[in-house]
Amino acid sequence: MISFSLTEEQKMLVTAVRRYAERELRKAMRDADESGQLPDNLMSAGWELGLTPSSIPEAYGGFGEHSALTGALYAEELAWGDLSAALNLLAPNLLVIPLLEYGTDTQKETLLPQFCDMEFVPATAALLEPHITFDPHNLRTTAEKQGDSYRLNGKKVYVPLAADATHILVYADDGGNTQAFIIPKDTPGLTIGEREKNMGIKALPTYSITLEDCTIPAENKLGGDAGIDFTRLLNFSHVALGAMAVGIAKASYEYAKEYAKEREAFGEPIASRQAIAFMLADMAIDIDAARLMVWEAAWKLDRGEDATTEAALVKKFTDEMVMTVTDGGVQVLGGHGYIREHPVELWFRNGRGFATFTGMAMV
Amino acid sequence: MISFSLTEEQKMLVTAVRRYAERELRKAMRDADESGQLPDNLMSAGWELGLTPSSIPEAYGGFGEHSALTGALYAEELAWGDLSAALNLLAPNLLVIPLLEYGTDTQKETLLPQFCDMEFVPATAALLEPHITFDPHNLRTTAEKQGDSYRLNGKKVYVPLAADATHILVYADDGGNTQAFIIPKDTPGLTIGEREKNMGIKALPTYSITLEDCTIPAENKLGGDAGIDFTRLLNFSHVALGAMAVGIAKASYEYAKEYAKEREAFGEPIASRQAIAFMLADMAIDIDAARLMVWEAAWKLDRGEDATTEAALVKKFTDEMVMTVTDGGVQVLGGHGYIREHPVELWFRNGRGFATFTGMAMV
Amino acid sequence: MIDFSLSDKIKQQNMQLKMIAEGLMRPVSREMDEKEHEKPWDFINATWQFTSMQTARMLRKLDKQQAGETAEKNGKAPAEYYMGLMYMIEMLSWGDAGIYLCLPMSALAGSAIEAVGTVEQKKRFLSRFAEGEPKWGGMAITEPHAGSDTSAIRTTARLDPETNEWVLNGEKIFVTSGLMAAEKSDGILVVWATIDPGAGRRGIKSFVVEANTPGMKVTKVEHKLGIRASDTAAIVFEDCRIPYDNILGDPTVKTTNKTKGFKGVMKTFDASRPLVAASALGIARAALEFTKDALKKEGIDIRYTAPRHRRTAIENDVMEMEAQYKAAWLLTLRSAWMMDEKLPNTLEASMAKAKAGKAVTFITQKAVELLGTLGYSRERLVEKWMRDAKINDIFEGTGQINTLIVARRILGYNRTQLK
Amino acid sequence: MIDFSLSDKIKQQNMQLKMIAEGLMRPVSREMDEKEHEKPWDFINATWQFTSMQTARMLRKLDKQQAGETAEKNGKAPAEYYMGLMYMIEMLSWGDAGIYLCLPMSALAGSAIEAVGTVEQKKRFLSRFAEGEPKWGGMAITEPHAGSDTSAIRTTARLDPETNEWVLNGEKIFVTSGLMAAEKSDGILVVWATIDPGAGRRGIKSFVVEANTPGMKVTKVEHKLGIRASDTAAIVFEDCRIPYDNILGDPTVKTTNKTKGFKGVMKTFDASRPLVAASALGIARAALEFTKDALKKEGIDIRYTAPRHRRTAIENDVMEMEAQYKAAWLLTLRSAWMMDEKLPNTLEASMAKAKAGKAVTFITQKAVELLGTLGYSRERLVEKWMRDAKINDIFEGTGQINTLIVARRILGYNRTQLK
Repeated sequence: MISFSLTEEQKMLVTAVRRYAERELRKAMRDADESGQLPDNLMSAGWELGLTPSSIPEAYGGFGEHSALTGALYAEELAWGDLSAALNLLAPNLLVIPLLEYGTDTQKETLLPQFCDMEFVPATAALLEPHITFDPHNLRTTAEKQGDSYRLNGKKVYVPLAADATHILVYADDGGNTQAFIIPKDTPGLTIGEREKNMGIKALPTYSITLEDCTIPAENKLGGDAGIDFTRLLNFSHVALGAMAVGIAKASYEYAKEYAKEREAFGEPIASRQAIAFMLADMAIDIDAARLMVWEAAWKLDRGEDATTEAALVKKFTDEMVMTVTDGGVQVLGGHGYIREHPVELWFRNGRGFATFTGMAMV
Repeated sequence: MISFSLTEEQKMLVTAVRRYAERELRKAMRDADESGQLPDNLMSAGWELGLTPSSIPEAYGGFGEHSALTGALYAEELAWGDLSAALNLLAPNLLVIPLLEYGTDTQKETLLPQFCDMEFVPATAALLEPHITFDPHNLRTTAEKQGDSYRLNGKKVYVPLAADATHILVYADDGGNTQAFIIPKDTPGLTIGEREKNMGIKALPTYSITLEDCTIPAENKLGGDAGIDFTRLLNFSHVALGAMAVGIAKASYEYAKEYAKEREAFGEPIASRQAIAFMLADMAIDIDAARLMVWEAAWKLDRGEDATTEAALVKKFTDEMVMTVTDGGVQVLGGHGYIREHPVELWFRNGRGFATFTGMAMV
Repeated sequence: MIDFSLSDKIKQQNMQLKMIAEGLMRPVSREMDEKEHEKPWDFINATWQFTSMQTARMLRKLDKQQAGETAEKNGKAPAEYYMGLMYMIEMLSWGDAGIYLCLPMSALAGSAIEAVGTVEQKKRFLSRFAEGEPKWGGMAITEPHAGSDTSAIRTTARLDPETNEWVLNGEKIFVTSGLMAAEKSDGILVVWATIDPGAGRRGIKSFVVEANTPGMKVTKVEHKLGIRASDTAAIVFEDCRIPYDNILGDPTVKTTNKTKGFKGVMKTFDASRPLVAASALGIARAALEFTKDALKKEGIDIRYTAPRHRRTAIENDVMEMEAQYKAAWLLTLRSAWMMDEKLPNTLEASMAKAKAGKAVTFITQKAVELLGTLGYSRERLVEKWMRDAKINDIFEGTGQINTLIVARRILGYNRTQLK
Repeated sequence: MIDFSLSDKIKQQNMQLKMIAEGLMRPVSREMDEKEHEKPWDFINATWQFTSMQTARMLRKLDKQQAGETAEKNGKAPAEYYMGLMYMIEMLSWGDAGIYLCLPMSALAGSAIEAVGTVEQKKRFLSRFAEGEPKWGGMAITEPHAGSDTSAIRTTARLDPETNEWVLNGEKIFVTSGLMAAEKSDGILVVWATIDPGAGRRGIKSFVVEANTPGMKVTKVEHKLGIRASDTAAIVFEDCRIPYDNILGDPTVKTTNKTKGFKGVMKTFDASRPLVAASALGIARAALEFTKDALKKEGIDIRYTAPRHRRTAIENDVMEMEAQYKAAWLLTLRSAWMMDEKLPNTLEASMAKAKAGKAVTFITQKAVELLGTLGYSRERLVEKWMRDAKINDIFEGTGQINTLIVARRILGYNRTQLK
């Protein structure tokens, strides 16, 4: 039966994450963006929320089940706090979720327990490639099977935490299908490039990586011979990023709304003019709509159903929505929105990234 | 040197056409839409303006030169008056302009003089075909050369005045290129279908036509062996329809603006609310922009330059603009806009057609 | 727990209604559009069986309540009441939005009476909807000089102390099913009028006028852009006398700012806006399905996962239509769920209505565009759906009014702070 | 006759400016963005040659006029004066919009003085822009508490009768080139202040303050989203004394409603808005060209005549960008032409500004989107253009303010009728 109620557990989780977002992430956000660095203790404080372990079954040391819907709830809150921090904190999910969904028993047993410890362990995945006609279903990075091993070649970009990650899950074309390969740190043939410079998510360290005849044992192919259903994994990513887009948009909308109520022009708060008020109303409507779309897709994924259409629509709608809303946030503040004293310009820079961030988060 | 001034001649012409549009077309518009019939004398009164003959050189009995820019000026005014009537009155242009541009001497000498008389002579062209994936550059109607004749096969729709036209200029695929063929009334193999029923332009008689081994002499191919540059002809059509879209949009905008100033709600004219006022302002801006785009493309065509990009952008922009504006016109009037006592719903129905009317007008 | 699965009850209802839509609505869609002001009698007679039974059930329940046989509180709705209603309206509008509006029932008049009428009033006015020939109810609010501005109502209701009757004078327009309710059946109208022209909003009351009451006259049935099967009437009241007891709710003019009566009326919008949104989305779904089917016939399947440099413009347009549909639909679903959960939903109902109105106009207009000559032709239904659709951005508060309500709610502004 | 062809003069100017843009602007674009608050000295020194010469020419003309040697009327512009200016600004902004704003010249301060200053004032304040080291002028209008609402200015100018000096007190923000004009060169600022705080709009006058006048202090140089090469300063005036003759225009408070001084100031927007629009469109063109080139490298050419079912979504997006660009550009062209033709253009200038601001934000944001990782990267300039672009929807009146002006004009409403 149709319902929009969160479970009690979900409510508690959301409250805890929101508190962290408000007290920790928001405070660190601006400095982190300017300096390009998240404060040291921020990730450990976030890790204590137990988000990743809560997706991992007890058998592997965790204390829960993977749920895209619950993930969407906390991803929104984290991104509302700060997107760089959210992407950083959830980077291990880029390995963990695919493992949970498709890992062989051995892969799960070997890799999952380390993510159930008290300490944040950096791990990541590499999907994006440096060309305009990037197509996740037709990758240029290739994996060739040679006897008991795979040889990978190609170039990836926007790989979060690549320099520190213990493992990078590299997506590559394997005979016409996109498959995933677990590449441990320091594997010969894997070169981590310079840290990238981007318009937004400046506090998140991302890197290009190069694979030159990077050879790994065949058992490092995620899911073994069966491999993965890449489309389904990508759907998880669309949901995660969609939820984050909602979080950012909400942040900008809330800030603009409060500003518009305080700021006076021509003798009245600017919010009392329809041009501004309607802009805010449209923001509110599309943010709510986007969130519900994220929920529906996540709900379907959690039931094991095909949610490809839903996820594609989530991506289309949220990419556009977050840009419109964060642009509107700057616009409502006018000249003040253009100054780096207010956070709206930061959300605006981050907002434009979502159309590009394909595969950079997963819940 | 850049200028936006009309010549004195153009100003006079515009004034005359506007007077006709205001006094004759506007008065007939609603009844014509409901009854599906334009009053008998309307076309003859319009024909007296001499619009078509003014494009035909003296050598063929006319008194001017073909100018897409001047054509755009009068097309806008006519459509402002009534679109059905405008398309009806200018239907002969669908044959005349292609003749002027590409006709052989014989073709011009034979056909043009009849359009310089005092009486309206129906002529038309057939481009559209009845499938969603219609592509004017890849027609399904074919023309096959067989010795000294061409044999045409295919189905066309939205052919204005087909039942009465002395000649139909049929566009068909001629070995991979779109070429035009002059088909006289009553040619065997040409069947005029039932009059079509459309959402808008209800006063304009349009027909489907069928060509079954419809055979014509080779000299009926427009331009003879050299044929036509179809893209250029289509550009003329995009300009004509773009200008008409501007005319319709302007009509709806003006009506909505006056209504909004008169209509009171909550103690003030609704125009004094930003939501309505900004809608009107956006309409005004896009109408002006569209007109200037039409002018630029027409100006380029008149210079004999390639205006394919400009014309394509005109089509894209005006198709969208006229729909947004005419929808807004209904919206401003609210419930009253939905009633057939006000003209905005008529313009709304006509407005949605522009994306479809490809090739149905030419100046 | 967040859940998007349909209950069996609604699934079954959907199946039944789809048969009605396909069997009794779609086949006469075009005819009812072309022959404006004729009525789809097969549909009316078939659905009357259903609506009259429902009214009878409601009245029986009322009797039981009076007799103290049930502990159920007055007006308590069963589980998924609004959800079911919403799905019903969506499916019937998918069938034909104009014909759906011909559904023989007390409609908005009934809702108003159910919401604020006394038990005696409910029986007196609604029992006719449980028996006999099909009947209609209508709501007369709008006046020629004022659209969304209900506080500017000029129709007066003067109490004649001698006869203890209300005397109505004024003119109403845009009364949905007004002709059927006022003259062509033994129906009823709920008429908004002021009992104190100087009191503004506070003087406005609603009154029940029975069909063919002397002094009430349908002066015009509008010719419209769309929803032509439904009559939209102008009605004039000239010294139209009705019994004192036909007033709904409190007959006094409140002097406090708490304009409870008026607020009660506005409250009905919280319930009706999700339903109007659902109607809009029924049309949108029809257009979307038709478009996708037509494209499929031409070999065009929407490739949802194709990147932008492979996806065609037409595929992209269809995805945008679907995304807007989905967005509006989920907002509507939420607002109906909140009604059932008895959560305050003024904000969410207006969000749904504003978004659905926009979405359906966009989707149907785009459908006509994408389908080219097929879309523009009156041989198919798409162009009709586009015309029908537009009413959804207009009635039950235009898109602008609903956006204004959303804006006021999120800003915490009243109607003075945000005009 | 309607004509879209460029005069030889403008063609030649375009060629020269393109060299400057490519040679002195683009190569340092990224550096000037990253090292916020540094200055592009090569560009400044090179263009100073040009701007100072122009000022010198203007002053010579002034001398001639005074000597009665020329019949030319004061302020009469040569043919295509604004058109030339517009093309100049477009090309320089195509080079780099932030660096363009560093152009050493009297800028808006100069325009104000030229428009309403006496001959003596022009010589006294503007001759410095004809010689020596590069200098800047600036315009100080906005205050912390008020954005677009110029009538709410609180900075005061009190006349000290003893010394016959104006004493300025107040705070200004968002002064473009404020640091360069007020402290880092021998420049000037034009400051808006009220001589009668009770008089509203009518009390507002403009005053020239020379660089480093005691009591004037730059308190902050803003850190911005974009146009970082240009300094945007906050300036405080504390008992800042300037000579009586530094007031521009009429020193009395008009009591009539004809607020000529204020209107004169508003009039300068008619000239400046097309120019700001042109700047916006320079950025838009840069982004559009880059996008098309990048796509071409990947084998994607825009097929303008392909129907929607063949055209890809990316081609469709680029066409939409081009259409919006073209629409805004032609509106801008028209508004500049009207300036040269001395036709009233308040409506058209605001149309151009509103449309250009929207177009450039759309185009640059879309460019970043279409280019994916390439667009989002700080290794290329597209993301910078997107940041630079946004200011165009904000300064010289936000998109909202300009739309409001358009709305008032088309409706014939004043600021009370349409707030």
